[in-house]
Amino acid sequence: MSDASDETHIDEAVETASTSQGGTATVEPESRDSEVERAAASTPRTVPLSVDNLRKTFGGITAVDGVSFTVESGTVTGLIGPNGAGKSTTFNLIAGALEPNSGTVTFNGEDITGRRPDEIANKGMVRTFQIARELPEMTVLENLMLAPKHQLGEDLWRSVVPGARSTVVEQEAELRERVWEMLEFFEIDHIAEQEAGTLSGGQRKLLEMARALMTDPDLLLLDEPMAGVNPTLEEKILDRIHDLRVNEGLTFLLVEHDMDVIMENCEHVIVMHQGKVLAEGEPEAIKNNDQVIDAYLGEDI
Amino acid sequence: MSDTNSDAGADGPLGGLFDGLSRRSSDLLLVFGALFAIYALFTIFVFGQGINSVVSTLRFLTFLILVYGMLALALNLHWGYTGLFNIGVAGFMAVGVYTMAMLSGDPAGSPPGLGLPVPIGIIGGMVAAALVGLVAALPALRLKADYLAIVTLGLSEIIRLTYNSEAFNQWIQGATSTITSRVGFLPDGGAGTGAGSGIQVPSPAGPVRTLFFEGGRAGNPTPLGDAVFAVTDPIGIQQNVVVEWAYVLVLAVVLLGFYWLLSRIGNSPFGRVLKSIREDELVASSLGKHVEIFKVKVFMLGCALMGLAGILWQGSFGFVSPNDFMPVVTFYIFVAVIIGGSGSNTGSIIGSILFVGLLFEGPRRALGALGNRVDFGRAPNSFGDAVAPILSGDITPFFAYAVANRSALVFVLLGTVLIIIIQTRPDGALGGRNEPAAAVDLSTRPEKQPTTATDGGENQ
Amino acid sequence: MGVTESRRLDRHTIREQAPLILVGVFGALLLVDLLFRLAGVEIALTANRSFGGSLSAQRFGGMLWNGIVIGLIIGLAGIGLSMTYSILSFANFSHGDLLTSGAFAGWAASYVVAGFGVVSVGELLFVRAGGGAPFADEIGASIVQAPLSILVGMVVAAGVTILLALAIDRIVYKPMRGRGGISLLIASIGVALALRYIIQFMFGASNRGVVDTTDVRVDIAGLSVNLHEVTLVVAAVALMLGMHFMLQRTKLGKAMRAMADNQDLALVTGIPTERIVQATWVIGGGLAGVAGYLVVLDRGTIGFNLGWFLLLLIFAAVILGGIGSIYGAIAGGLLIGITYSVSLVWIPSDFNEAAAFALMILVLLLRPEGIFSGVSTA
Amino acid sequence: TGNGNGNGNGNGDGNGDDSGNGNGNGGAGREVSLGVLMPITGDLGSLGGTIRDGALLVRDQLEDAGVDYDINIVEGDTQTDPTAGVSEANSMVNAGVPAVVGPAASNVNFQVVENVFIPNGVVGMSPSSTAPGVTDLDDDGYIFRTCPSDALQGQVMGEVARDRLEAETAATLFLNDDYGQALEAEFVSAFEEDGGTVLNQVSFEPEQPSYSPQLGDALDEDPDTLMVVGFPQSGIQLFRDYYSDYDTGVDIIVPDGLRDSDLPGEVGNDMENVIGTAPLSDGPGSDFFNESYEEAYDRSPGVFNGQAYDAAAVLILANIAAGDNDGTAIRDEIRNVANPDGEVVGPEDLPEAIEMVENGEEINYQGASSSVDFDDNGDMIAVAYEIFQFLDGGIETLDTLDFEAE
Amino acid sequence: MATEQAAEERDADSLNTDTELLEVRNLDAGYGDLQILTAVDLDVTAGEYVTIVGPNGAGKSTVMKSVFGLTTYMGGSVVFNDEKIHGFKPDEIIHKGIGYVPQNDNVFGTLTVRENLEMGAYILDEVPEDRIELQFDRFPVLRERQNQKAGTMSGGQRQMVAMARALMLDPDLLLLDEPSAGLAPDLVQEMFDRIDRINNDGTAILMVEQNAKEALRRCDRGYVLAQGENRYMDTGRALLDNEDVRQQFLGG
Ligand SMILES: Nc1ncnc2c1ncn2[C@@H]1O[C@H](COP(=O)(O)OP(=O)(O)OP(=O)(O)O)[C@@H](O)[C@H]1O
Ligand SMILES: Nc1ncnc2c1ncn2[C@@H]1O[C@H](COP(=O)(O)OP(=O)(O)OP(=O)(O)O)[C@@H](O)[C@H]1O
Ligand SMILES: [Mg+2]
Ligand SMILES: [Mg+2]
Repeated sequence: MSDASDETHIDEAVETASTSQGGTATVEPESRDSEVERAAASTPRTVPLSVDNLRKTFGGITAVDGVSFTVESGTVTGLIGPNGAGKSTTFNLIAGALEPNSGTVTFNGEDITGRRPDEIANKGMVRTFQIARELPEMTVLENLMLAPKHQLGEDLWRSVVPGARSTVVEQEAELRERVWEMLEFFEIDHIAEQEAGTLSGGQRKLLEMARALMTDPDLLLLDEPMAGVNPTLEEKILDRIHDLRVNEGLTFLLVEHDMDVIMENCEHVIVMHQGKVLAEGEPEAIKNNDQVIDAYLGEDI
Repeated sequence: MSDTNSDAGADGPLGGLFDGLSRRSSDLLLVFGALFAIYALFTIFVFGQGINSVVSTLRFLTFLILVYGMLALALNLHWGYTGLFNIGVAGFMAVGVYTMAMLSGDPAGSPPGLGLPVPIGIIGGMVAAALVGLVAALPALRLKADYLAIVTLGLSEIIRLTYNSEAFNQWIQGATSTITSRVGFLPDGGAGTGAGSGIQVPSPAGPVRTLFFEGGRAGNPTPLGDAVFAVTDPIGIQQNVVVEWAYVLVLAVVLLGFYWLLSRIGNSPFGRVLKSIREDELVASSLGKHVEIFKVKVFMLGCALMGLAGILWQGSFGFVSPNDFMPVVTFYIFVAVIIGGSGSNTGSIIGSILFVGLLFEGPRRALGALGNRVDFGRAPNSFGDAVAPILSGDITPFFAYAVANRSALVFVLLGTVLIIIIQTRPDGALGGRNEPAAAVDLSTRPEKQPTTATDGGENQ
Repeated sequence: MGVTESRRLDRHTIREQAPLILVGVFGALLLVDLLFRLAGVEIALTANRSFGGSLSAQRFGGMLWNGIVIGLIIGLAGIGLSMTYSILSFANFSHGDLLTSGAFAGWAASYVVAGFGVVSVGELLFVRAGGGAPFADEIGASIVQAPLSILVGMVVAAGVTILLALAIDRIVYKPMRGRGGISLLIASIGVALALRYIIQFMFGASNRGVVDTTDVRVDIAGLSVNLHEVTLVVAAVALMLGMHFMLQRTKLGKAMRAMADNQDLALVTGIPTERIVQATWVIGGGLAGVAGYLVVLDRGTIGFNLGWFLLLLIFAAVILGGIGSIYGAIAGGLLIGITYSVSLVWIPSDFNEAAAFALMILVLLLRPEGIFSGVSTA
Repeated sequence: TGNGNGNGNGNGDGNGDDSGNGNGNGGAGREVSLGVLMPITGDLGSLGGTIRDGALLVRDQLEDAGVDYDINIVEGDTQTDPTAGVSEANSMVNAGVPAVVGPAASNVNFQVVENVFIPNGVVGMSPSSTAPGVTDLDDDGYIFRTCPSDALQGQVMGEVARDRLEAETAATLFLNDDYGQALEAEFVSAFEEDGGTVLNQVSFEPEQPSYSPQLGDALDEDPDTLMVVGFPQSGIQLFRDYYSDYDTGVDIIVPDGLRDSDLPGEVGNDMENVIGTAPLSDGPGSDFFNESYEEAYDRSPGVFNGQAYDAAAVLILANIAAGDNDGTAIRDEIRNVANPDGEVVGPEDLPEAIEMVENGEEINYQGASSSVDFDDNGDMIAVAYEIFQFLDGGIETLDTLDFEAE
Repeated sequence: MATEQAAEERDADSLNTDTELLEVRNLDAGYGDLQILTAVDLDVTAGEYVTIVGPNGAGKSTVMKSVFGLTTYMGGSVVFNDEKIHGFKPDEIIHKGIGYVPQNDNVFGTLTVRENLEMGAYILDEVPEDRIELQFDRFPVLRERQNQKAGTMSGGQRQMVAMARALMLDPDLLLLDEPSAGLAPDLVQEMFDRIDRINNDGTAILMVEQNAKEALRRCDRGYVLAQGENRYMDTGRALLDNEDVRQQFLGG
């Protein structure tokens, strides 16, 4: 296929990226040598997110049927499967938008099953939506300003009482700096003052990710961030993801139907089918797994 | 529509108060422009009836504008900012006023009150309205907009019917008296609601009155009263009108307070979360905002303000009855918010001016003025008798009938103008302005070179 | 959105069991209490509280029947409201005044038919505007004296209200198609005010008796029945059944459901959406008109704000049943009507309306989308 | 309309004494200002209009007679609603009106009087607010009425129920406002004092879609008689529901509020089981008044129309006597023009009465509804009641009762 | 593969067929006051398979909607079967023989599959049982599930329902907006195969796709749209081979 060369090229990039990341996380803690760091490092790669035997039914439909998997820190883990396999529902269960009928979700060693979305977000796990959910009548700036956690001014009294408000104003000014940086980073600063509802599909996707990043997450759940995004833009987004993974140690769980993206960017792939985990493993192995081919990929790829 | 603050440079120590100076001054211009236009219109209606009529008409107009303004601001917090479709405003007002009346009412009155000082009554009324808001909010906030609307409307009717009920009156009187008989400083009789007869409210305008008259009764002015009347009497302005203007000025100050408070809330991270809840709750909560807490806070705060506005409005007549809290009151407030443009505090005030001036009082006065100036003779008894002569070319009976029945036509006009406004200016008088929710001017960019695409060529 | 709602539903399934059980227990207690009362058993609990009591079966039967009659009217009116609500996506606050319009138009027609020759057409046309003689019994507008006039009245009530609804749609709502539900809702408040007070302007403000009740109460098989109530029940049930068949069996019904489901898609699919909107107004207006006519037939009096006073109860019924469901509207109407009437067994009559609203709120807390939500009907 | 408790019209001893302030009664030709505050819309709309017309008749007659004063009547509509009434009264005060005929309904009257008239020193004279509580208002003497207190009517109704209808048990169905509550309370205490038993007491709201629930509650225990207090607007519906749900077996007793000759026609029933009481309007000037009213308005006067005429007449006379549009001065002149000692005048010779007042002569106005003598509380000293029945689609007076304050 | 061969053959055909079906000339259109399209030209001949590609926000969906009478017309012309159709309403345009499958939200979720199809033939007086059968033959899974609520079907099945509904009136031209978006890889292939078959049955196709490579591979002709304007037009193959197009729009 004509894309072969690209594939190898990106694969290499991923390889390098993941080794360097692996280095940071497991082998040498580099110059940081506090007790805690060392203790953390001695366990090989932490597992921030683990999902155990999740089940979710809607009326008669069992959308998620006993799903278990783990996500290792500093990786991009792919979650794939046919339409209706239960991927988005799994996301919703993890992020607290839905409550499972049974099963547990553990994040950073804590059982977060059935917690509210905001509690989970505040613990450092933030999600994006399959269909971008911008806040349409707020400007792009407002959209981003909203995101940071624990803002002082979210307390009513601080926002109102004359003396206290100056601390709020100060913090707002700081946040504003970060927001503009983020906008520049995602190259949407030229539309900063536009209402988000007027953005094009791709810009919405970018806004969605930028907003999630403004919360300073440890783990990002990305639901089809590339769907409907034109190929040129898609590459840029992937670059960002690796940037953040390598430089800031973020972990990603990624749902995507574009097999090229999955194969080229994930270290680990989980395949769901009819609400269950069908297979799990390295991209290469998944690609050649007969069951997966049968259920999902089809012969022709 | 980003008519965001054009003026930068305002995050100084007084930030928030003076940011967007030019916007603020243009707002001020708008508000006073609208106000004076309405004043001029109404002066025409009563022109020729002497200065007292003019001053008194303008007072009534201003009074209505101010109380509607307060309520519109409070509702705007619920609906404009947070998207909580509360159409039970009348009910929350009722709770405020009734609680205040029961706390501060005369223990010897019928129904009896607890005789506490008026300020305590006012605070109690606000707290009670907030608590009823809380009780309503906890379950109701789970509902979708339309359902929440009907639930709040139903609740406001339940509140009204409860205050109207003799059974409740007796029950609450009994219940409160068992409590108060054990508390030394409270009168033993408890407090009642007066059921369908309504209840006396110690008017919040009373203290203003006592500034001018000893004991609040006309005829024996205080020194201040004397001084003021010395000026106004010769011009021909009734003393009562002067005193009522003084109360209107107090209301104006309260309205400014509302505006200040709500603008601060609007221009803050708190307000930003409210806006995001309005836009998409799930997004807000996925970004770590505890949506329900915010909703409950806002619901309670808004209800407290509605309670206060109710006290200052209905309470100032010295009396309320359950009939004063029919759902139509809520609709009027909604109309004020909408024609001003929901989501904007300035819009709420302008909306109140336009609503009171053009919709609520305007048609009534215009038709009244017409009726006063032209004599159409005795009005026919029925529409049939009014229309029949038209066939033979005589339209005077019809006009006479129309003027005699103008109270109906006023509402027809109100409805029609409302339809026209909503058809032609769906986003309100200010055209859907968006007041940015932040404590600082967001468009101020940090000192950096404007990015040109760094790594990937221009996007798309 | 779908996600939020179902999450809400879901997360509360378990916690909802408790309130559900509580409500169930409370309902059962009321039922037992009712049976005790009917049996005349009273068990003293405390000094002034007791369980059971006495209630004659006749009185209870009367309450129930009254509730059903009110409920059918509310349900009938509710169908139209529910349809415009789901198909045009806004809460129409002028629906009550469509009822009033139908009532006046219909009774004007009935009067002209029944009273022709008795007094001048002008007087008949405005249904005794301004009060005074001739009174209803002179004109003889009743199912006994002039059954034809009642039939004509019903048809005219439907017809005029339909024309009115279509005209209002053309003038007010059509230029606003595609606007949000709130804009339309506010416009409908404007329509409500204008309509109600035009009616007042034309027909006067006074409440007056218009139905001749001479001999309408007859004994049938030992039961004393009011023929006007029978007329009402027959008409309402027939119309409801007609609606059911029309919406289930015809293409129009399906197209309406499609519109309610997704307007944009309906447009793209080639469904003539404007015609469906008109059909909606025809049905909604027609039912409202007939309901208004029947309200007057039942109550005997007519006044310009009759519909407005019923509107909240109609809304409660529609919401209770689940917006967009005609069965929901009917069931909601009956529930509201019966609660309104039968709740008097337990509470003083100044609270019966409040009880109806409270029931609505209670049901919504347990089923936030109404009883029949998700059950597709039309 | 209604005054209930304290059978307060004690003292009949003429307080008409000190009269002679013979003030100069400033220039003829000046404006005499009077407010007429009535329910033109709302529950009492149909009654209020006719009552207002009674008051306006005074002005029209005086103008026709060409008196020297510009009688300026400011009209207002209370919408049968206290809040609207207060707001309307306020505009009157703001317009400088010193005295007002009205308001009609007691619930409105209380609020208007308490919140507007008394604090502003404006004289209020209601032709129809019969609530007993009006007697005891702390009013600095500003508040009067030309109708009797319901404290009396309640007794009359109780007596009629016990003696004429020979009822052992009664149920009540009353409007949930000042008028209904107070009159019902008076009736209940009178009925029970006479040895009767009151079963269910049920209140109702105006303008309800149906009164079947309330009727069911009230009649649940088969009372011998049912007392109904209300106004025609709701009464039409209430009685329709009654006749549609029940046989005409129960005697019903109603007060003045439901004395409306159109009622049987509106209800579509003869209502012959309904008996009623109402303050009688048969003062010395009643014939003259009835004639002029019919002539002016093409209909015969209804309840409280005569009382309104008298109130307007007294207030105009007192205004002229006071010589100024000043509430306090008018208050002080009212008994001088209305109570005994002085030349007896009546509706037929009002213009002359005005001249006499102008000349500082003592007069005693005897009105259309009664002799119009005020006691210390501003209530009527002597009143009469009629007992009426609906018959043949109209109203027939069965009996009259005179009460003279003891 | 067979389909590719067929496509190549058709390439040859289509470039010299003159039976213009759809002819868009100089079209300006947008939403309200906002203009999106500027002087767009576009042709589809009878039985042809045409694809539009381009970046997000280029105006691709807007073109489709404009043909179907769903945008604000601002100038130019849309001619279908020698008849001007700009300014027509969607239900009139359906009468002329155009079917449209929107990008998302394209089934009536609360109606059954069969009712969805019936709605597709609303403008006919009778429910055309034979045409429903024809769709069931095309999409057998729909026959099995004809009484299921469309809202409970999976993403791929919904696309089939939507497409079958648009085919109920046997249109001469079918507009498809991103039929493969969000579909799993195997369904993507299946979907493209189906479109080929529909096209082989004689229906002309105008399609928007983000899966540009696959779409261009299969179609007769392609348009590249950017910022509301035409950029390139050629056979699908040629566009795929065009270096500029690859660089700018197909992600290298
Ligand atoms: N709110 C809901 N109510 C009922 N059924 C639902 C709901 N949400 C999801 N489902 C069903 O659950 C199943 C799994 O859906 P989910 O959205 O998780 O699939 P997915 O793997 O994300 O598919 P896709 O790739 O198409 O996004 C589907 O059959 C869907 O119809
Ligand atoms: N209803 C609308 N109102 C206003 N602007 C709109 C509307 N729909 C689309 N737009 C704007 O029109 C432009 C073109 O949109 P269009 O949907 O045609 O893009 P597209 O090429 O289909 O993109 P995508 O690949 O993301 O689907 C975009 O800038 C978009 O913001
Ligand atoms: Mg998904
Ligand atoms: Mg598109």
